[in-house]
Amino acid sequence: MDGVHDMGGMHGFGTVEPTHDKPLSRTSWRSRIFGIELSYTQPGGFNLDWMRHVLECMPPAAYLSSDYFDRWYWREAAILVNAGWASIDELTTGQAADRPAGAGDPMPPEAVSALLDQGVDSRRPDAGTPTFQPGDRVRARCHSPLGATRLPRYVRGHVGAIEALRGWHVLPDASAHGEERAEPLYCVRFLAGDLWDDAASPRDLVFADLWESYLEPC
Amino acid sequence: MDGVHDMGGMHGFGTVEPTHDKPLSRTSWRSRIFGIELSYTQPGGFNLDWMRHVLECMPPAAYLSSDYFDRWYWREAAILVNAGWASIDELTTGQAADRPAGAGDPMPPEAVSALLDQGVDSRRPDAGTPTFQPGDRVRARCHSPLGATRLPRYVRGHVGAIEALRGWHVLPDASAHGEERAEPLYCVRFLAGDLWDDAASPRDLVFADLWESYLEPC
Amino acid sequence: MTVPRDTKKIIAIQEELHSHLPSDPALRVRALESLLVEKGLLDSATVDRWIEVFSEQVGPKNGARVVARAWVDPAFRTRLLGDATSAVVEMGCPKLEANSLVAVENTPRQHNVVVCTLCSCYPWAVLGVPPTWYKSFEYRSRVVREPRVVLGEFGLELDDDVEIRVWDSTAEIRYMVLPERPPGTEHLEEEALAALVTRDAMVGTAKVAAPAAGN
Amino acid sequence: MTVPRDTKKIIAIQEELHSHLPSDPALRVRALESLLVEKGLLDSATVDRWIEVFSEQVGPKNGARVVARAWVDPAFRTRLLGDATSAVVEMGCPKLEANSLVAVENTPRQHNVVVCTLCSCYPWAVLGVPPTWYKSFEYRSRVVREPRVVLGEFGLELDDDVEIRVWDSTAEIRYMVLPERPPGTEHLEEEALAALVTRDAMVGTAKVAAPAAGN
Repeated sequence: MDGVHDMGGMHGFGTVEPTHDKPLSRTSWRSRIFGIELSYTQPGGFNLDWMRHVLECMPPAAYLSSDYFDRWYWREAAILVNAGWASIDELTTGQAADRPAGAGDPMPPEAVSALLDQGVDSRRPDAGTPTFQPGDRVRARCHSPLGATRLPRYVRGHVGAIEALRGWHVLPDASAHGEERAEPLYCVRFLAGDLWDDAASPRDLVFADLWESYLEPC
Repeated sequence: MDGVHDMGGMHGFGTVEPTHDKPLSRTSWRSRIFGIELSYTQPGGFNLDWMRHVLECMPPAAYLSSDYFDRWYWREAAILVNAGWASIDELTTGQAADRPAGAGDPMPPEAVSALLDQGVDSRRPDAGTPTFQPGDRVRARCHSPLGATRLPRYVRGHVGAIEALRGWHVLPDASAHGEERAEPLYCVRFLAGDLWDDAASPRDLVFADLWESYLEPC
Repeated sequence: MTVPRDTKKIIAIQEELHSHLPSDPALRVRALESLLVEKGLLDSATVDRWIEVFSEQVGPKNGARVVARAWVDPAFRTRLLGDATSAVVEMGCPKLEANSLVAVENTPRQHNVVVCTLCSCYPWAVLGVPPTWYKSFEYRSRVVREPRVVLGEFGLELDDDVEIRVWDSTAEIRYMVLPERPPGTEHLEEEALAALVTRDAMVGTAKVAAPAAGN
Repeated sequence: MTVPRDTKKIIAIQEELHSHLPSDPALRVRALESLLVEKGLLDSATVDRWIEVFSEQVGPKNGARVVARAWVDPAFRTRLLGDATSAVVEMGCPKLEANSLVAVENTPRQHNVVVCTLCSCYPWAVLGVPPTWYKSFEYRSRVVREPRVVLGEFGLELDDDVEIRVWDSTAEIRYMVLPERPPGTEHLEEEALAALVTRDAMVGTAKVAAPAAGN
């Protein structure tokens, strides 16, 4: 999706201000939404690709003017409304009109340790021979669906070289929309001078991890 | 400049709402800033390319959340501050600490008719043979300086055909930054299917007027 | 005088202005006008005059007269499609930014629509001040990518085999659409025809409707 | 259950939510938590537990221990650069999203820096919750395009002949930088070395400073 979230190389943003952040606390709303996201039962199950995409679908002005953790709030709210698990009225009042059927029990505190140990994993078993080998020159496709993708705009159409094969991973473009499909994932190396016509140090490198269907031989 | 102003093809914006606008009125702030822009003496003279670029340089979140005519205000304020013709204090209070030297007299109401008749004109005399002819295939360069340009991002890297030569016109990339330079300007025809991998009607056409230095043969 | 025209500096100035000035645009614009007048850079009577001109003299009625003339006068139509800049001046339109006006003609097989994706360039000389929707991010972002869907939002459904031609006003060339003359208007005079022509039809987000039965 | 996952629908829902819900995030988040608890979708004690875990257990101290070990133990360094996922688990780090962790090593001629231009992916398992600057639009937009200027804003000036390698976390691969061991630390034990290693050095926006004289 060609959205404002796809920030690589965008002009107009100012100086980076190194920040001194407050630690998480039980009472701050930022910490609460952080913990909620890791804990609540999501319709259709926890799906990071869908979660990222829902966040990308915020109104562009709101995306750019809201706090990082507030964007998490808007994501969770939209996920619930989309599935019919909450209404705008319920979100406003905080009072439930009904309970979603078949959601099961919420995640208990004891489950946290197991999640810390296991984590989420997008790797899948190898299912064929990858098309590209390290060293191959590839061009990132001009692929920008109205939907999830993890092909950043700033590499599209540009030529790089395969740096490494990362194994087979679930393809976000499909997974976000409810279909699981795995593909070889490659680390692709781009020369700064090939990406930016105004690169101050054209020999610097930018690496991105890109799925096989994002790439074409060249 | 890769800014949020470069909107062609961006996702995330909703339905177009056909509007019924109020007519201009002497008292509304939108009408006033409209009239001010056409009337006030600008440092260095009226330069549409610079004016557009200054507007593009708004903070991206502000650009996306402000009213069209309010963006004009921010442009005029930035133009004045940049030239040292006004300070933030003066803009806040509306009270002048001093008068810019050598600005001359302001434009009188009688001058409006002449401007209506003459207008602004970016055309310049032919100064050589244009590189391209109607029918030639060209590729839009991946040109995105930190500065003014009128090469939209959605055509960059894509192939089109010269539809027509528009004559020699002042190049905005130079003019905005204070240097006048003219180049052949071409109308370039792109197939929707070449611009968008998800075009619903790939045989539709998009035309853009592009300067010679934006294009390369292909 | 030499004015600095540096992008990084302007970005920094814009950020600073946004963090210091009040949020209400009406307040800010009023202060700006007083300031410019005090500084000797602006005559408020000139502002009034521009508002008057664009309220009374410059607007889509100009374009509508041009379209109607092209419908009834084949020689004028040829001049308009060949050199719109001269043709509209001949009709008494102002020049403004339209020193390079191009008229693009709709046919049963081709539909034209105009946009400015980078800002909001618009043929003021023939259409006046652009409507808010023309300047909206929704229109600017989407009409080059999904013109049929956007036109549908205006209530304009085109057959699949009609070619859509989107004109992005990236330079100082300005575009106006010469719409098709609707059926059932053979008996109408030029002035009555002009009354049928809407602003949207000259931008390309509408067709000109035939007059209602009985008119 | 089958959940609709349509982009146009989500865009419309997001717009509707933004126009109806109150602006104060603290209010909204409190209402969301009550609602989820009432609906039987959330246990607030689990929220507390996550906050506790990320306050006490998961943070840049984990990564610092990994770095110090790699500095003193060449065999571990080799394992870390070959398979960082296993190496950090060996050091007692959690897995979280780091099922595919990659460590990239700074040298006198190569400097690595990590970003996520599309959102804010970050190696939580070794570094905890990312700092606000890492999630900022300024950092995400600029570090892939003008890394030297951005590093300069962190006070890190690199020689012109040092190659900068920017790692954009576009997939579920997570990156941590193995910084250079600073000179004058030959006498330090692993624990003292770990105390020198900052979060920013493991993201690549800083180097590890030598201990101040007298330490």
